[in-house]
Amino acid sequence: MPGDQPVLEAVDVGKEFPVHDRFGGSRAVRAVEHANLALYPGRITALVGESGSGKTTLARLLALFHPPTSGEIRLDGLPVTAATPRGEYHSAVQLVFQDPFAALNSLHRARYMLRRALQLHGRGGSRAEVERASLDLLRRVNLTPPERILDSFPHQLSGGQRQRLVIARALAVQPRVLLADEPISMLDVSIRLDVLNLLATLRDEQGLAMLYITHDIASARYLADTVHVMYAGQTVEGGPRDSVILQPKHPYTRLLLDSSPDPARSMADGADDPFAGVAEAGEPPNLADPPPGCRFHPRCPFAMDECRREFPARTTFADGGWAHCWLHRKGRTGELLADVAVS
Amino acid sequence: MIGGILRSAKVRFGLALFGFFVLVAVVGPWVTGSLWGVSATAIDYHHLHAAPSALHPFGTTGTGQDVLAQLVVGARGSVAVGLSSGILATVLAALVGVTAGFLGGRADQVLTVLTNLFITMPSFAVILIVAGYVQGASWLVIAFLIGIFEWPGGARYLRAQTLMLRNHDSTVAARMLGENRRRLIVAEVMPHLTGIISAMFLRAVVAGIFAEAALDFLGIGSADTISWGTMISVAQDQNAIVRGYWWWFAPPGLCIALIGTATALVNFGLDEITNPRLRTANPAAVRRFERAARRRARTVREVAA
Amino acid sequence: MSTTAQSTAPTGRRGRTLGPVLLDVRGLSVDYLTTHGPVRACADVSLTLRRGEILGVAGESGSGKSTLVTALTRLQRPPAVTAAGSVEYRPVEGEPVDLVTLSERRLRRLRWRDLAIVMQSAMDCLNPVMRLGAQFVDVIREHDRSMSTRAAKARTAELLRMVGIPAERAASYPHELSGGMRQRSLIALALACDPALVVMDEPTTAVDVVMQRQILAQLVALQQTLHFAIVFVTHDLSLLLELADRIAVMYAGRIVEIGSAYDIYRSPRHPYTEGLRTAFPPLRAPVRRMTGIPGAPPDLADLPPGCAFAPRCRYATDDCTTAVPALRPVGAQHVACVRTEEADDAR
Amino acid sequence: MSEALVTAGTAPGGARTGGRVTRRLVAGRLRYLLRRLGFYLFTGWAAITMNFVLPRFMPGDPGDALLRGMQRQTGQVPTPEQIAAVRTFYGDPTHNLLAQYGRYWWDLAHLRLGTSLSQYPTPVSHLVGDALPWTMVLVGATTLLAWVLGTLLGAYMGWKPGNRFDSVFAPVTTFVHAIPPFWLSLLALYVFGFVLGWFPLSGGYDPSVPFRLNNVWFLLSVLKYGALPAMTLIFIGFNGWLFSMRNVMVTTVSEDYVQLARAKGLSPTRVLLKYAARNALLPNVTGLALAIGGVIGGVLLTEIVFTYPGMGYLLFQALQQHDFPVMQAIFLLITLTALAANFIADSLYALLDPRTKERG
Repeated sequence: MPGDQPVLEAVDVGKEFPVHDRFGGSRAVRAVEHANLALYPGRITALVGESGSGKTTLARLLALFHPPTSGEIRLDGLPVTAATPRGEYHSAVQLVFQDPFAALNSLHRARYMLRRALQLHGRGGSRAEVERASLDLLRRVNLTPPERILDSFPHQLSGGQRQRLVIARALAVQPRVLLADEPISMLDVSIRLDVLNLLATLRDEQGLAMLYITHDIASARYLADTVHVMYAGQTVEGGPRDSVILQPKHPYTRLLLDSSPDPARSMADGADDPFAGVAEAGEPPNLADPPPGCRFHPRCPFAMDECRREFPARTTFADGGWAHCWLHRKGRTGELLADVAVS
Repeated sequence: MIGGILRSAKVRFGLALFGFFVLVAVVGPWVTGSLWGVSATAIDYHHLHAAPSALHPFGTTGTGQDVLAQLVVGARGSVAVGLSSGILATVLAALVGVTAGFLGGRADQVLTVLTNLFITMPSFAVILIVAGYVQGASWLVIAFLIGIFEWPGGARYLRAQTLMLRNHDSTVAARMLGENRRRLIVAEVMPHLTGIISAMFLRAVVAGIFAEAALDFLGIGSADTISWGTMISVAQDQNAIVRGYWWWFAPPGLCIALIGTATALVNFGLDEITNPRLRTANPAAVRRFERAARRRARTVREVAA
Repeated sequence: MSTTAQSTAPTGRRGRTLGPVLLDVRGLSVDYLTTHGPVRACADVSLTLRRGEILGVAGESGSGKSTLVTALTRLQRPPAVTAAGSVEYRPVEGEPVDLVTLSERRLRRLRWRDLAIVMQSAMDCLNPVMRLGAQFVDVIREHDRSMSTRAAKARTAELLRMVGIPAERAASYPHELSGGMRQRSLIALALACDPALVVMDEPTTAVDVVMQRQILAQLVALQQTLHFAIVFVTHDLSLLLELADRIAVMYAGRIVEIGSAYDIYRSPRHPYTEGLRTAFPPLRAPVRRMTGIPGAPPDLADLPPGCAFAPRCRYATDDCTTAVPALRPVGAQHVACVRTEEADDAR
Repeated sequence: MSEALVTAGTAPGGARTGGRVTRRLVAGRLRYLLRRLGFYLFTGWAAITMNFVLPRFMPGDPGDALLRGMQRQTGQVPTPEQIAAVRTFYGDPTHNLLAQYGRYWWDLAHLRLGTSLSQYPTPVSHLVGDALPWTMVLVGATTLLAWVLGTLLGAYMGWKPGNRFDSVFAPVTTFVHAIPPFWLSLLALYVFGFVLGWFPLSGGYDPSVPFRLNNVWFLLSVLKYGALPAMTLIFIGFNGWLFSMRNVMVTTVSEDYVQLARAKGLSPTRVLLKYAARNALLPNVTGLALAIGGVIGGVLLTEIVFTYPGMGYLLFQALQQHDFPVMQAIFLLITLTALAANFIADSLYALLDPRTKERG
């Protein structure tokens, strides 16, 4: 039941943090800049980027942990301000944390966590009702046997079980938006897929709008409908997943794809050595002193003068994708896509 | 968690020792006074500065008072000052530290400067000078003075811990669920701090006992009450050392050392529980294994030769 | 053990000819001596490594892969102890030696000149109060006393340039370097004494995929010219499939399957390997619904009887719980599963 | 292209070129030290002011009580100078508080610490000047020795935690650590001074020898009289250093860079000293600075036990005889040296640790 109106939106959001060094000095770090994102019911949007790209900051802005420095966040099309009641907002938007070991208070049983979540959002009722609702939540995230899980402390659960419990607790609120911040990166490889499948089920069956934050572009493609790519605090590209991943329209997305492990590519008959021809491509910038204009230009093989001066406006493509890149403004789209076709 | 702590032999032993002294302080004077009929102040003119004997198991003081009775009554004096100063210091530390850590911002800045101010001041010298002005103060005043200078280290530590807990994912998650500030502190943050605070309290009690003894020794404690400190002080004043009355000054010091060790043991045990690196290590098993390995290697060499 | 027989065709990827056997590990077991008795983190591991070969070790947390690394290099600290087995190292000249029983002094002479190591967290591996260059000179001169400090400094500059770090960075403290540079400098450091074997424990998990690819490309290029062998440990099987000549898959402290990267990719024989193979969604191939492996990795202190994977295995039968299956040849690789043939039929 | 990338490529939180890093670092440290200095100046001001305020807010008029006490003791009416000296410190109800405060600072600035009441009319500065060298030499030397011994042994114990040596010493250290130092001193005096008779029971030198620094016999007597207090102090201090060094060392030894140093095949001594101990040392170095600063305040009680003619004993006498000017002078001295030591410790920390890890 995907809808057409975004539930939650970030419109040209920026965020600066003061960073203190050990000796009491402080500088502003521009963690996020020109960030745009829209989450629709029944759709998963992936936000892909390296560590330090600002993707977690963006999620935390959306979770209202801190206010954005510029731009605005809209819930159901209405801007969220300091006056917006937090309780109301958080009954619509919940966050799933990266580290399921840290996200659960080790001194509480699962029963307590679910009960509090239910009670705080008006789903309390009698003890039996709460118990029934809690068991139901656990079943929805495939935590079995729910009766035993309810009595467990976090340390008695495995990593995957804990992450399911975190998801169950978020669901207790009956949110419409779920922000999942690298929900599988701390889990063992063999159980990651099942957590992703759970998220997909929640999208399909309950029409949740979901943000899936990850550094693993392959998992983004597996789970998400839409993929956004973030680099050094700026959202540089977005669109339907196959548009972004099979036909990247930003040089950074291309670099990311070329760098990601892809056994299918290297195991194909007559394939080149996957490590042949990998060029030095530098490192992401220091966000306390980022390069002007497009922040990717120092690493970009196509960089031109414009890139150093100004952040490019969005170019939208026929396949529904968009990118912030001067190549498209300058009619050089062909150069980028030609290269992709070769690899 | 509590059960886990008690599983450590060190903690159990330390707590038992500590509990023993508190018990002595509470019921001891009554036992010696009413049951044995030995008074800490009564003077036995027939046995001045007598060495330990059946009549006076720990001997008598230079003025013929029973050392054991004094020790038991002194326990009450020392433990009373230790406990009250410990409670004061711990409450202050928790109030200042947790408040600063949880509220942050301006309140945190002010409280942090205050804490640092108290940390940098040489507390014992300050206690000394203040106690000097109010010489002959009651034990409660002494306890107050000690407690008021004993909190800042704990406050600093609790502030750091609270800050960490406040920003911990689990607290953030609870806040996102809509828990209010009071409940965040009481149900999410404080339960994690109970271990630290109890260890801190034990340390503060012992620090109080130490400080009280030292003040007594300098002659600025409360003159009218008997404590382990006054016992040592009086013994020193009356040249117990050069007259060889070891039974007079040795036991009270030993008591202080024992209660200090008890606290150290509890803290050790707590460390081992909170620090997994220390917990899983089994030094004895490792040593056994290494011995066996050396033996094996020797045999291998011998066989080869 | 017949693992040696399996690597008779000594050609690796990228058209490299592999040399003679360099390392022969037999029945290696590592215990953690805890207060509740010993916990076996690494059980009966046998493998061989040829000169110039890249052996990948894949496994999840608690699979014993990191323990294996420290045991191979004898860097484990109490309460971890090598309880059984041998690690035979065959130098170019001289007799083979067993690294497990070698005297501390003789082992020290082998270290870094013959076997070097790159550890996981680059930030923590460099001494924070020593300049980068000094940490190179330190080890270069330790193993070659005849070298002057000046020559050692020149060698340091050469090593740093080799991994793409400007030589003047030798004067920096570790905290002044970026994450990528620190990781590269650790690789350069590992190559300082031209070792025959470099053991790498998740050397790129702390850096991003772009940096990872660049570092690995550099590593592969260096290996082409310097011909050292690599034991590369990671949880990322898809990375190993691209990098390694052979791959050993570990589960609950044991090797459950070992074979060439190609065979592991094309026809994984152990149900666990098979599960791992399909646990990584494809980057470009059409997306289809995939499933992970049910359950969670076991607690090493409380292993299920028989095959540790049995409780999560969809092919498991009663046979699986009776005994720990031994590693035996199946197809082109070695597999520790009692019923691989039947499993093949089921597929 | 790749060259341009190398210079531009920096890590988040890193910096571009060495020169800029260094400059920012130096500026950062300077700013940090200035801020710390400001804080200690403030604390110093607070302590000195407290010293001024306290007696003035005590119930009653302690200055008046004191003067009457002096009159009783000496049988003479205090001279105007004496009254002025007392009033400087204890306040004069007839004077403006602010003017008094100014006067108080003026006197302090000229090191006019007043006159001792118990040894009238010796200026307090003379008494302090006589006692200070004894304390500085005895405690300074023992602190250093204890530090060296404790740190070395602690480093060794932490190098292989859990070995036989460590498992025997650690509990012993715990127990010694829990003993009140003054009581340990008493015990030492009893055993080695009284029972065994190896050392004199009190004093800092042989009173039968002329007090002259160029007299060998005098110096020898100083050594003889100082030996027992010194050894006691070393024993007490040594345990503390050993304890802290061992504990830091235990965590440092399991750091990856120490592991890597072992893997590099460096000799164990080199790994121990250059990699492990060098990193574990920092807390003990700054601790030493604090201890040197706390020399006067730290071992008052031990001096009293041994009737050693240093600051501790001077304070003890002042306390017994209610000699407030002396008490206050010593209090100020203790406070100011402690503050200075804190500042030195902070500076050492900023100087010795090259790391400037940023925190968000």
